[in-house]
Amino acid sequence: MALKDLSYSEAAVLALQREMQADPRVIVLGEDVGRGGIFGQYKGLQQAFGDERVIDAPISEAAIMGAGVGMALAGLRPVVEMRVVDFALCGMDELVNQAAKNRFMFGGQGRVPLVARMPGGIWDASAAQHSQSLEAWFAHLPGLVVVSPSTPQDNYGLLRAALACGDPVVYIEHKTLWGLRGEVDEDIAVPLGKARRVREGNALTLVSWSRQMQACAAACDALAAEGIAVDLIDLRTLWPWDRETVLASCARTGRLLVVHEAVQVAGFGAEIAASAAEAAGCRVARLGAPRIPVGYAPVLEAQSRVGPEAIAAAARKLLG
Amino acid sequence: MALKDLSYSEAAVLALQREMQADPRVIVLGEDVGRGGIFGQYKGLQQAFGDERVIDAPISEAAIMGAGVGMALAGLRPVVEMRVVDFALCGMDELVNQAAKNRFMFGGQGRVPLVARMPGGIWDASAAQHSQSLEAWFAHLPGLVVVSPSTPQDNYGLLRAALACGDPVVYIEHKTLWGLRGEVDEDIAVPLGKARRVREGNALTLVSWSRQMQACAAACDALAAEGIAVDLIDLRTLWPWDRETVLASCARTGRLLVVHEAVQVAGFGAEIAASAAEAAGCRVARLGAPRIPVGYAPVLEAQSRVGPEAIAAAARKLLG
Amino acid sequence: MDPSNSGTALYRAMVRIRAFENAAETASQGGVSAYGQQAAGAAKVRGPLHLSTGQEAVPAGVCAHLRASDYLTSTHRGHGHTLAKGADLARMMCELFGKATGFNGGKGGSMHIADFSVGMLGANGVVAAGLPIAVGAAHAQKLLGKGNDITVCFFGDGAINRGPFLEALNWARVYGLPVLFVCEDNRWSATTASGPMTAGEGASARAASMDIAATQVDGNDVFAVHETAARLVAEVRGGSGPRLLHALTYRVKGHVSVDLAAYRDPAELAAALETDPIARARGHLLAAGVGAAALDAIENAARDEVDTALAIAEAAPWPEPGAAYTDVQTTGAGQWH
Amino acid sequence: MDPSNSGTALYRAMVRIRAFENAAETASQGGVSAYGQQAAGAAKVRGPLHLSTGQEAVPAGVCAHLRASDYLTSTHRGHGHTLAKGADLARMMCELFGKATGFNGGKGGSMHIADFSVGMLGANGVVAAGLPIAVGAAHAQKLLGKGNDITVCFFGDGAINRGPFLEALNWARVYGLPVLFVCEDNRWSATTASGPMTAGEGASARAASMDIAATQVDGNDVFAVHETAARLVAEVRGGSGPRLLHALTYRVKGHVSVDLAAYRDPAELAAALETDPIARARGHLLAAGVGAAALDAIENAARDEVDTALAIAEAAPWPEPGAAYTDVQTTGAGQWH
Ligand SMILES: Cc1ncc(C[n+]2csc(CCOP(=O)(O)OP(=O)(O)O)c2C)c(N)n1
Ligand SMILES: Cc1ncc(C[n+]2csc(CCOP(=O)(O)OP(=O)(O)O)c2C)c(N)n1
Ligand SMILES: [Mg+2]
Ligand SMILES: [Mg+2]
Repeated sequence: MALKDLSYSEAAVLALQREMQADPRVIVLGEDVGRGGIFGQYKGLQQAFGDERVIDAPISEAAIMGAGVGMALAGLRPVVEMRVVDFALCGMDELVNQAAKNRFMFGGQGRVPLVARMPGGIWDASAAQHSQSLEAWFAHLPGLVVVSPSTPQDNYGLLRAALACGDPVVYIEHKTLWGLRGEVDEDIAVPLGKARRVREGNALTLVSWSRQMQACAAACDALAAEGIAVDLIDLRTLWPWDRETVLASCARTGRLLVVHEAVQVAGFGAEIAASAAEAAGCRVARLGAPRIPVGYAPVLEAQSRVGPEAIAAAARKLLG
Repeated sequence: MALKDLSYSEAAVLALQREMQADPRVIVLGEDVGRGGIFGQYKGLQQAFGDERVIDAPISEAAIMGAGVGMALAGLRPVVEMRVVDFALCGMDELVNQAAKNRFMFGGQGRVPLVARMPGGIWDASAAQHSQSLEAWFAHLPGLVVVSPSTPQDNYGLLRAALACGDPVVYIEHKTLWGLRGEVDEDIAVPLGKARRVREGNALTLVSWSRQMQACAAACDALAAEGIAVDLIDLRTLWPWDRETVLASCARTGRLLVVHEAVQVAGFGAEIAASAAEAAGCRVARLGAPRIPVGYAPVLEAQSRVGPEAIAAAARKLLG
Repeated sequence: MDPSNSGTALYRAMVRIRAFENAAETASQGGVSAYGQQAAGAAKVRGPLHLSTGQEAVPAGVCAHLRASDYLTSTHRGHGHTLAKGADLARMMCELFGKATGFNGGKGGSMHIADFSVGMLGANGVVAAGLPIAVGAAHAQKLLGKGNDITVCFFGDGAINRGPFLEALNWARVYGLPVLFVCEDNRWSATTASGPMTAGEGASARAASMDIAATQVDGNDVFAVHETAARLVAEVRGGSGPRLLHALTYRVKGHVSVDLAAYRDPAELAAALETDPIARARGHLLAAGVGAAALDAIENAARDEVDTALAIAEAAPWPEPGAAYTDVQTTGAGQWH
Repeated sequence: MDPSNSGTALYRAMVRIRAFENAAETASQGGVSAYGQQAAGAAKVRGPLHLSTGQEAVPAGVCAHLRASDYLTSTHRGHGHTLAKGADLARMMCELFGKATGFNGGKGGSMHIADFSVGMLGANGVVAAGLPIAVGAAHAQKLLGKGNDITVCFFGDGAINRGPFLEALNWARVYGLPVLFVCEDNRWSATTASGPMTAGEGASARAASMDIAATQVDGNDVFAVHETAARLVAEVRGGSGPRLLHALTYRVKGHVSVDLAAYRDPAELAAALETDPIARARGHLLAAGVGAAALDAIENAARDEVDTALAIAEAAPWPEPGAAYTDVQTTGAGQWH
């Protein structure tokens, strides 16, 4: 096994290198990818694979996504770069009405094996138009797979799995995790749809994903100091989500807290909480951002952040 | 009081007439509105108010929505016609990043009083790209009001309220309710954010909206025959939704069933169910479409419909 | 051209489209609620049905130069494109009937008619949505070194006012892709005349501004379309990069089959009917010495083929309910709630 | 023009923009994670900061012809537009610092800088998003019969490859709206050269194809911009309908303040610096007999104004946390979960 210490972005680059070496059909298209992408998530790939496979695109999100669909139908496996999820809104018809529905709508005549990378979440001090978390939208849409990795290892493994799965995948990295370092084992395959238990505990089931896992871990430390052992689960894939793991944990703990960075109202936490309440009949609580746009000033932006204290408090409330 | 027997579409036309007569700032823009709109929901308005106030637009959803934002900022109160919610996907940046965020992002310097009409739901035999229900998306977005009327009276009252409220409103009429007739009292004001109790009962709280209210009423008949009295609530406004009325009913019945036409996964029913489970700790269940695209053939389309039998069955399960 | 061979072939192509759509039109009455009509529900062909009646010369003339390995993207008005690209007429009718034996297994209907096996990548319910998909397919053809296959992208005059039109044409030119854009300029966008909604000279001028050579042609003269398309297709196959064919035609029927188009000046329609592409082609062919009997035989054969298709579609089985759960996606299949 | 008055006014307008952005640039180092940089967090100006250094002549020359009742829509690179339209420099700096006294109360920052009170409807974080908003504002001006007010819409050369560019220009022409489109062609789109990504001759050619008269101008010659804009603004005010000004300039700095632009040929930058609009204007004015002292005084005044603004912004209070819950929406305010 080959262990490497990599950043979240380096792990993604490595995953793309492996897939592009193994499969000539895998290509990349998007703005600025030739310079490695603004977050370095394509660093060196155009130099290594040429500008026909790592394609610099005009500022044309609709055409980037739509061309990705056409390329996929014609036998390629495009990685479609949207820069941030906020700009993917400029290619929504192409993603929702075309990529997601093509296979079904045409009765299985075609396939759209495409990975649309659209980093999400609060990008420090970037305000309302660059800070959204929209994973719940994509989980709501038949035809799409939704992935949201929280570590370099998962970003490596899940990006490879996404490219291999053959479905259109909305791949949501976090705008501020790029520098996060960690050990990456190239030989570990991370399956789609399987959550990861990060901590074991019987007091409470805590489910989260992406950057929010860090705040949850910190909250677990605080709770552990109080003798509260939390079952912390990183969902990793939001669709299909790992009902089995989550509901089994809920059955054990009888209490579920779902935490995400997205606005709480109609966020994906509602789906998990409602499912647990329906299936396990356990007590549920959610913690997400208030239904407000993300502001620029640090004090305003902080209102949209879900921190360890708030998480621990919500856990105590659920236990009390 | 002036009682009229009107169709759902005629009620909307009447509401627009009233508002346009009362306020010269109210205008309409969209494709084919000059011929009354393809559903007759603008019938006669261009003839009455001229083509400068009822504006025929090119097939340019991004510009229609974006121009609506600019018009609103400059002092008009545009009714923005998207034809169907499925095509509103072509103007998502303009709705989500511009209309919804403008007021906050610029610190309250501007207002975007705009009503974006985007009929939703299954339009018989129109398949995957013309049959979506996306209200949960818009409820997730700070800045937006989301309305979904189920009767002519509510379409009249809520459309007027939407035009008066001064916020950007996503106004989702149902693609197959246009012909529905009913009594309309022009003097009844229907407030945003207030649900309507359609039937009284203590066995179960049943919450729904839009066309699905009809299936729910039919299910209530079946259940009533079994001696099960249902508290049936028409949410009418999805954001802000009437927590008070719904949670009070849940506290009384101890059981909540939410039914909607949208895909169940990450649908707005999850928000209501999760809220009730959190607040009232009552037993909850949801019933929505399976996570599949809507097919064309009647037998396939039927798989995405939530009918009275399924609703009654879900109610019995929740009670048993 | 020598009208006696390919001339009759073009005639046949148009006549089959006309016959197919006439039958579909009849079967679709009461099939959708819109334009003041309430769906009866009993219609065999349901949902919005967009007819290309009067525009048959464009797909017939263009697709005569295509092979199965060439791709084609279509619009909501795609029956003609699909037939001309070589799809089986009976299976198309089955799809319009929503039967399991249709090309999409009943999942798509008219607005999503397609036959990927002959390179027809599908009609589309979203105006202009086919353009970015077409340039992507052409991009793949170039990268995969697919001989000299090309992609043909049909779209309407109203579609040029949607952003993806610009993004796709720019894309095609920037990467020098083998794509032929074909604007079917029928002068209408649903119930709205396209002219007043369109700045400048339309598709040709906009293409030229993006350095894509555009050629206008009388879209109701199948021989002119055939001849012009021959040159453009040859150029695109030869590696010229994108070209645009701007075909001037007219939408004879309403926007959808239940639309009576009462908003239209009858004189405009009457004038257009004078230039019906099938009648004109028939005149040309007769003048060129083709016997009336031969042409009548073509028309009768088309009618017979359509009647047979109707019978096949009528007799064909409905999809299994379970088909609603197939071809959604592979990952997570089975998790529907 | 008589350089002694409005000439120095234009010079002053450019110098103030340069001084403001130099200060903001310094205050922004370590303010954002991207382009290989990690945010330190300590920066006074945080988030992406897009500088218009070297492009000052365009807003200065164009906005000299505008009044507060004219509207302006901007881009992500909007400091120059905002200052030139008449916004208070200190309140702008407060907004960049995220303070309560900023134009947006700290809710927007640089990417959303705006002063609606002088008709500046805002910078925008989404490329090309300002174009449809601009035509809507101009549409309202026309419908509301707002005297002969106009809307000026700034956008970059990269923005012309987004669909809304086409949709907005078509819209403006179709309804004959009083809008002046101004393309700031600085030859770059973030880290990508715009040329190879753009088919045809760019903004001017595309505007012409939609029947919108376009004029190219040396965007680094403030007097040329001023003179050309004078004519175009007069035409638009006079009811000519839309016009487009294509200003050729150059982005001297990186895409954002932390972008070192190492991907760029240094010779290209060096050549561009030769044509710095401020240095050129200074030369013109000296040649025209304006005293060096007068120009120095303008520069010193600008630096002083910026230093004062920095002090004001530094001393200004942060927004109350509760401000995060104001101006979201009226209906349902208070229901945050
Ligand atoms: C994005 C989008 N907007 C609106 C519609 C509704 N619609 C369907 S066809 C049509 C007219 C299209 O006109 P054109 O492109 O000229 O094609 P034609 O119908 O004339 O063949 C419209 C507005 C749609 N399907 N998609
Ligand atoms: C829709 C969208 N796509 C991508 C981006 C990221 N982005 C910000 S500025 C920019 C370059 C814009 O180039 P141009 O329009 O020429 O303006 P300039 O930066 O040169 O002033 C890009 C790609 C964005 N903000 N919005
Ligand atoms: Mg047309
Ligand atoms: Mg530029």
